[in-house]
Amino acid sequence: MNHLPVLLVALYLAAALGLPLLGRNKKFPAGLFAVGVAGCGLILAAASAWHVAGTGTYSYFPGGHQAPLGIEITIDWVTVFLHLTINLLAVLVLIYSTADLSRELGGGRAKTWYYSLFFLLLAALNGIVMAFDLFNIFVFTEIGTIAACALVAIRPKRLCVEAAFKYLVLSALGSGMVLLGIGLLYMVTGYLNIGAMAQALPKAFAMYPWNVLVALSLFVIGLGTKAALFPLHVWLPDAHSSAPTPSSAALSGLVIKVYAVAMARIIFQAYGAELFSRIPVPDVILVFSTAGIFAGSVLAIGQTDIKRMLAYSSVAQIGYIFLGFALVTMNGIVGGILHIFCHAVMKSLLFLAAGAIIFKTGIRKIEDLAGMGYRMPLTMAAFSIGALSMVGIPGFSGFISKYYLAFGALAADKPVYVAVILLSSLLNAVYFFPIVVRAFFGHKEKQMTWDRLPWAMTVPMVVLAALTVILGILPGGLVRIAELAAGAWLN
Amino acid sequence: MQSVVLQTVIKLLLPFIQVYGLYIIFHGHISPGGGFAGGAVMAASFVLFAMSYGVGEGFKRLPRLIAQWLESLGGLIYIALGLTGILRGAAFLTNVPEWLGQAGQLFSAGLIPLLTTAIGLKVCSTIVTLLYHLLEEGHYDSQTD
Amino acid sequence: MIAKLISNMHFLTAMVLFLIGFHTMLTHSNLIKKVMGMNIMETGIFLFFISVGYVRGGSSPIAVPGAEGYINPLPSALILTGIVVSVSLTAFALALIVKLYNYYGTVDADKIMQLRGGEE
Amino acid sequence: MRVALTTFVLVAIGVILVMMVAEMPEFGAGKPASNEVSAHYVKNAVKETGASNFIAAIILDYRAYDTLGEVIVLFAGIAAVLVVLDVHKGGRGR
Repeated sequence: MNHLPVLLVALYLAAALGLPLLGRNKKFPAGLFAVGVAGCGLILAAASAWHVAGTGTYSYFPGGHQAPLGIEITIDWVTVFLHLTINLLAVLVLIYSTADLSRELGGGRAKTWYYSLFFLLLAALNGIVMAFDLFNIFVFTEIGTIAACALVAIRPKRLCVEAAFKYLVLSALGSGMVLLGIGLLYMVTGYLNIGAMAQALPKAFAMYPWNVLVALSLFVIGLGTKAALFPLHVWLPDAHSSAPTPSSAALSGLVIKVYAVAMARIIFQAYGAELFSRIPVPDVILVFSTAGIFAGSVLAIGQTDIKRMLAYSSVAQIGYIFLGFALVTMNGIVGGILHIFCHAVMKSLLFLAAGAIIFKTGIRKIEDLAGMGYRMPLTMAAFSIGALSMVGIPGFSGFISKYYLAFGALAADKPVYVAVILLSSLLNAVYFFPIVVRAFFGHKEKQMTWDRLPWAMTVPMVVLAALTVILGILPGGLVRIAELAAGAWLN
Repeated sequence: MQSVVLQTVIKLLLPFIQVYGLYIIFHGHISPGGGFAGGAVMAASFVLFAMSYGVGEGFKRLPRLIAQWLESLGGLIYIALGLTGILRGAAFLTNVPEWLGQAGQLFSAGLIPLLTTAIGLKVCSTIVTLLYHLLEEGHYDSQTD
Repeated sequence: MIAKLISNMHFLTAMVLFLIGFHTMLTHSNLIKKVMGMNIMETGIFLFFISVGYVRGGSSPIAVPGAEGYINPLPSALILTGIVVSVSLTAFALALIVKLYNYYGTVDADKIMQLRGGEE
Repeated sequence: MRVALTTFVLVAIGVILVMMVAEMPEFGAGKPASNEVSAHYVKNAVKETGASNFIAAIILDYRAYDTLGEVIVLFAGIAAVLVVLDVHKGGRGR
């Protein structure tokens, strides 16, 4: 039995609880401490991945009681993949935040609270992806919801309060639905453990079809609200664009996807792909995700604020992930899982670059970005790499996931979705290329100057940009993990 | 709401409420109740005090510093008790089989009473802090009435 | 069907409460009412869980000598968690409403949208 | 228009829920929700955990990890409230 994944959650929780106490000392370096803790988290996640690679996947029972009695935590390849993604992104975003936060929050005690809430969010995300018990998923989802809303509301602008309230109300609606869904399933099966439930469900479905179906739709709607699946995305643009930059990067890059993974885990592992094929749920999700891909892209084209544009683009990108999952083919799920990582990296990169521009110049309007490539060449280069990857140009990581998604669509015998992916890539190009082109060829200024950003802002951007390029050229290892992860879901 | 009758009655009631809260917390594993219920009863005593004497007085009785310590300590104790499971070679949050004792007695059930106490601490301080801050926000004070 | 509905009255009531809360949350523009709707909805869910756990003739889940049978303790334990979650959500929502009122001078969502106009 | 739409959606959801209730297992029958798991709790909880309150045994022993989450939810709630009240201390209309 290996304790590393639980220790990961315990570490973040202890850090979150301890920070307000340590932060009472005015000289306490909260930012440094936060980066250190997240670094430890990344090391734990890597060690856990190493262990799984060596000895295979396993289940962990906190409390020491076996599965249907106690809670089960599963450490499979999906968990490993997401743990690595979450903790890697967390370290980079936290490094960035040490430079950015004093401007966004205006100093004071807010900074320690910010890191405390960030750790609560990280603990929740790490907990959700490894939970193998419906109620455990619910509990960690709630921690994540409250922490995420607080991370939006923490900026001293009245807009943020409003965005956070909208986010909170819709999330609460979603969690109520998830809880009711759990109740309905518990009523007909008597289990909360996903594995035990998978065995009891076929019989329950024969006896109480309505209960099982209503529970399924409640899960899809409830977790879909939190994951910003298309018609339920209304909270996302406000929340993600008004939050402080590090929060935006974490919320767009990680949070919405973790809920998508939770939904996929319930659907694939509790309901099972076999039950799935008898009810046309995947087709419904496919329709909504396609609508989301187009609506998000079209709405993003119309935006004038850069962070808002990126937020709408997230609506489109979460559509790809759902599209991949709902294709229910090996390559499709691999594409969806890969897209979680690729989008996390490139969307964080874009948000951090946009935040760096706002930090330095205060410019948020897209039309004012002309000539920015001469004033902040490094930032704009990073932004361009993210944008190219977002469009899906070969050689960048965004291409790899779209490639697998397209193959998944072909394998599922639904070539329409290949056209969807191609068309939406064109739409992505429509809103990303003008920014890049105008920034470098806008000819507003001829004088080339260096960015002069704090190193804490440049390092994460450079690392993320390098990751985007490297994984675009050498995706082998990542694809291998994603294939192992998808294999666990399909049978 | 500053009336002598109210203040006197509440002053008389407070010890009983608090003892009852402690009773519920410590008997959580043998009778109905537990950390959540007991913590809420304990918190009710503080909130009653603040509502009759004003939030300012309330903060004097339970300073923010102490409230914050209790706040974090409740969770930290819980995690630390969980980690003892790992130290003993079992899973996270495993109960101690040697301490189970005789069911129905106060000192039984291994880690459960300790966890209940941690939860009681946490719930009490949370509710008190929450209501104090919300009351303070609404400028609810006995002077303004 | 009607007989079944009457015998399952508790479930029906829970669903009705859920719907009332749901409706309040989605349609009322008053923010306080939204929060009240949230609480009603969660109360409905709690009632549902507790009813699921009921076993006819069972006594409360405390081990006492001579008890015939007990109700299912698991849903009650789960709802303890549910209540705490609901408390936290409500507290946070109320704090946000206090601040929204400070900023906009109203707790009406439509008016706030108007006042907000085209900010950022 | 909005009222009509919401009423329609509500009625649709209501009909589905009522049909579901009509099909649900009978209230108080103890099946299928109360299966061997709850039987195990009732039978063995006192022996295995030493607590005669089954609910305490469940939340603090069998499902203690959930309760850790619960404590943390409380902490998250209070942290969020304190942050919001503290950060937005200023006046109106910003």
